[in-house]
Amino acid sequence: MGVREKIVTWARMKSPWVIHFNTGSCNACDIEIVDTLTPRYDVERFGVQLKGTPRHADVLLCSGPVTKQVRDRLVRVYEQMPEPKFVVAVGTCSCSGGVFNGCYNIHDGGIDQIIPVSAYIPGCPARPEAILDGVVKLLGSLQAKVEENDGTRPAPLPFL
Amino acid sequence: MAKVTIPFGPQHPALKEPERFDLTILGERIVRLNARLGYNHRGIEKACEQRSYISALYLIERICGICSHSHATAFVQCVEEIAGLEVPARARYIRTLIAELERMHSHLLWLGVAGHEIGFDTLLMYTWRDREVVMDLLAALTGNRVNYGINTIGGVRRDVSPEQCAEILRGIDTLEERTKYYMQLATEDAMLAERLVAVGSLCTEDAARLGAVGPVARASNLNQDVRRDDPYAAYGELDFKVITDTHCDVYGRVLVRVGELMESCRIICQVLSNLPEGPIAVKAPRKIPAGEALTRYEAPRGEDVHYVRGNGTERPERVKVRAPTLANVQAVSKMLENNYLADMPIVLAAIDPCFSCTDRAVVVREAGCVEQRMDWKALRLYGIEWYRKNRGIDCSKIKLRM
Amino acid sequence: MTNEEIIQQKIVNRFPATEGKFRLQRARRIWVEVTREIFLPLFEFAKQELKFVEFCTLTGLDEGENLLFIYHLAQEYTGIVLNLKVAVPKSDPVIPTITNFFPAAELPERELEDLLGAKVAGLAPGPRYPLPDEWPAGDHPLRKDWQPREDEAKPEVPHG
Amino acid sequence: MGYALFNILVFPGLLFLSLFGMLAEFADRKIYARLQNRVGPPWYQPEADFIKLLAKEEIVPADADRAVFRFLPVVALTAVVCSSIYIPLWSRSALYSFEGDVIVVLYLLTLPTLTFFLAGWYSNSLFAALGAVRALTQLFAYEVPLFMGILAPAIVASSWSLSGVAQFYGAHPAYWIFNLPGFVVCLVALQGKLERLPFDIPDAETEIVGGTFTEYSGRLLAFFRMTIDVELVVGSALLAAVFFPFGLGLPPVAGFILFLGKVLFIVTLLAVFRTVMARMRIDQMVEFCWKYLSTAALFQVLISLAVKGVILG
Repeated sequence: MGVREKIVTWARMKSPWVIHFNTGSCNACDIEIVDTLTPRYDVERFGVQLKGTPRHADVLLCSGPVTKQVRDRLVRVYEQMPEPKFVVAVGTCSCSGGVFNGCYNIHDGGIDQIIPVSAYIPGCPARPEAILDGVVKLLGSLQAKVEENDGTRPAPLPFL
Repeated sequence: MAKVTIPFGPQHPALKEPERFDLTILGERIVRLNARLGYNHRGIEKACEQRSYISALYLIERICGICSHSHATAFVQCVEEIAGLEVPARARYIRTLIAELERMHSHLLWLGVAGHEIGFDTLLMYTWRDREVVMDLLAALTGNRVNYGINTIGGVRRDVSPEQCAEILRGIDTLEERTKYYMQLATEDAMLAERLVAVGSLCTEDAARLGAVGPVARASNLNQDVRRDDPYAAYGELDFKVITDTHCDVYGRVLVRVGELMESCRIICQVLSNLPEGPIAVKAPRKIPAGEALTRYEAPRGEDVHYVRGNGTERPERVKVRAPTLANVQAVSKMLENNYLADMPIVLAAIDPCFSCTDRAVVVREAGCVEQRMDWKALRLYGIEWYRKNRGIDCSKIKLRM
Repeated sequence: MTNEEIIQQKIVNRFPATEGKFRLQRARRIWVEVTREIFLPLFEFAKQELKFVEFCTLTGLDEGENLLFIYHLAQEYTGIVLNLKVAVPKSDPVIPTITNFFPAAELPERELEDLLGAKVAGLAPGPRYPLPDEWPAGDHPLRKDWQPREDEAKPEVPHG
Repeated sequence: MGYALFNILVFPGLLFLSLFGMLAEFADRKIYARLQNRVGPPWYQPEADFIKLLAKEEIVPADADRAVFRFLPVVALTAVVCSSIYIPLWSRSALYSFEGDVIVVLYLLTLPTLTFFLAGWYSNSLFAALGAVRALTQLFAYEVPLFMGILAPAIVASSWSLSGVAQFYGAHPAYWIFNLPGFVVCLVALQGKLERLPFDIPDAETEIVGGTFTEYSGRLLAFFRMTIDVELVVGSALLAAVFFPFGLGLPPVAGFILFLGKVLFIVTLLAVFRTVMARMRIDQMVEFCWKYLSTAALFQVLISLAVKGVILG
């Protein structure tokens, strides 16, 4: 595994920029996501920054079941994000549709029916510690993924 | 100067929830705004009709994460009124205690979000750090930081032990002193005043005509508060001041909310000092008799109206929820007239919108196979066509890697 | 003679047709059934003379053979809520709009049109609320007899 | 020839400035976080961000002009790095100095703002265009006070080259007291140039999503962010050179440490400003700059003329 891949993986693990999209949630999970930015949990220690545009973001934090109307927007935001991108489903609703499973205006089964999801954080609402743990585990899995397919190159490295 | 229409949402850093505002601006001034809500619409009211009262209560609490106790208490009071249950005094006092704690955590949260909207992130960090005190108290009392689930039909699920009372009083002292700091900050900080004075102004007549509720109305000098006019839970036996303000703009709303924070501290001390002894719940029948009831509740954002109709079975026949944001959102276009684009986030945030409350309605979906009408590609083309026709955005060029 | 009875007396004097239709359930709650013909004049009378200036909300429900609309109006300081119940046959579910009295009633009335299939005479056209745009026109989910249709195919995950 | 290349690329040039820029960004974010009693990012955060962005996919919007879209970050970066050559970092004279290099440095520092405007305009997105227009409006507001603030000491030193100014104030340091109002004016105007919080209107996250850089990602965004970091360092170095001319005669090592100290002091000042201020609206900003900042700069120029006429007589 070349030195360059090691450095790039280290950089990807150390600065995951996050964008938050509320796809119809009851915003309990949203206030817990914003709570991780505040002094008590301070997610900036891990280099995580909340970014405004999908172009700047690596990790898409989704909260809430996908309502019918928000579905197209979710796909568009997901498509606008540059590779390598990850999706984290925060809260029971986005993991599996949660308590709103069966309501007619949502897509049952949560976010992974619409876009591929890398990490699930259960909880109603997911506690800030759980969200922190989820993001750190997501980054850990990235590290493991790079190590275990040593021979092949994990992602195209356009820059050099 | 050409008029430009800016899509504001449904995904936008200023909005915590998906809703869509199309702003037509001339240079930097907002000319017209039309709102397209319904993104948060999940179908809770009809879903309640398929559930028993207890599981409907579980769903009603998930309408909105920040004011879950408001919806739960309003719904439970409706059902108790229909069933004619006499809720013990201690339960009513505990409900008031949790209601005021929720009001404090909601107002502190709003103060931080307002600071974030005008680029003053330090206020967000400070207020949310202090809010952790309230969250810890709520977690100790009810077991969960948000979506407390303390209510049950006929009373309250958990009792408040004396040590918890002492803990709450200690927490309230620190919060009271921090709120004094925020009151002093709100009144003296020149930068804050410059960005908030005469922004999103809503005069008294407009506030009354457009049906503004809660802090938005009280900041426009409308002296209305459901806790005093139509007392519920233990508010009849408590004395508290209704904070009003004559600024009629976002600055006034900041003052009203910080004032209410002080009031909540006083109310909590009163509730804890004369907490009556006795049972905390009364046995509720599974089948609620036929009847209907309407309750009004003073949620942190305004007046929250619940209408429940029972038909003798153990399932409600109709549940209607009117959240405070539904009333306030219609005043936003009035507030935004000839304001600047830069004011849009703070004016919208000033009504403390909770669109999760506003869009909730209907139905159950049984499994069953029906012939297939629209496949993924057809739905996508329909979406692109619809966008070109309605929004003038051509997204057919977005390549979908199948 | 409590306030509620005074208000009831005033309404009965003005509209004798509402004689037996009153129900004073508890303090500060007045329920009255009204026919569609005398609804608007009574509404105006309540707002102008009786000072019911706060429009709480507008509930619509399906009572089997006809649709029932309940207008909840509140007085400012006394907190008394007047609930006007207007039953309308399903054959022509038309009710006059009250946006000229309360402009804020626009969204609740649009909600009625969307969910119950009522027709509000005089309501200005505008974006539909709260159903998504691609929701088929004839479907009114709040009707008791409404069956969810399973027409959309399960949208498979676009990529990966 | 080789020595000049070394200067451009390595020492006071690209490598040193980018590393120092990242150190300055780390200091800024750490102080900002500590003042909000948060823990704040680790020291290697800017480096990690930079490398990660280099390895990310680069999306160029379909209807944006491909060549210009990719070329702008390079223009911005070169402009800022070149301007560092004329600034006397720690010895009395800069590497290259000629009569009139004050003007050259100031205009080289204006180039990045123009490239931000072009970047916003060319990325053909609504929010970026709005951010671009705001960047230009802001440019007109803070440009004049900044120029007057920098030129006032030059008038007293009666020389148009930064090294000349540094030498004059090195010779008789007592005069730098008269430049204090100028320092305050330049510090405030610098925030406009660097688009920092009270004046970060072009990329106001909550109003216009990403501002001028909404459509940028990957390598291009990495270069733009590095430009902003380097501009932070070069701007502070310019202020330090003009307004804090003491200790210029020291031996190279001690002089270099003093230079680092001066720049980090200015960066700390900027970080404190960023913590305590809310964002101004564009009309308030323009009004503030023309009403108060320009008059203060004019007042500073008058002082300089008075000092020149009376004392140097």
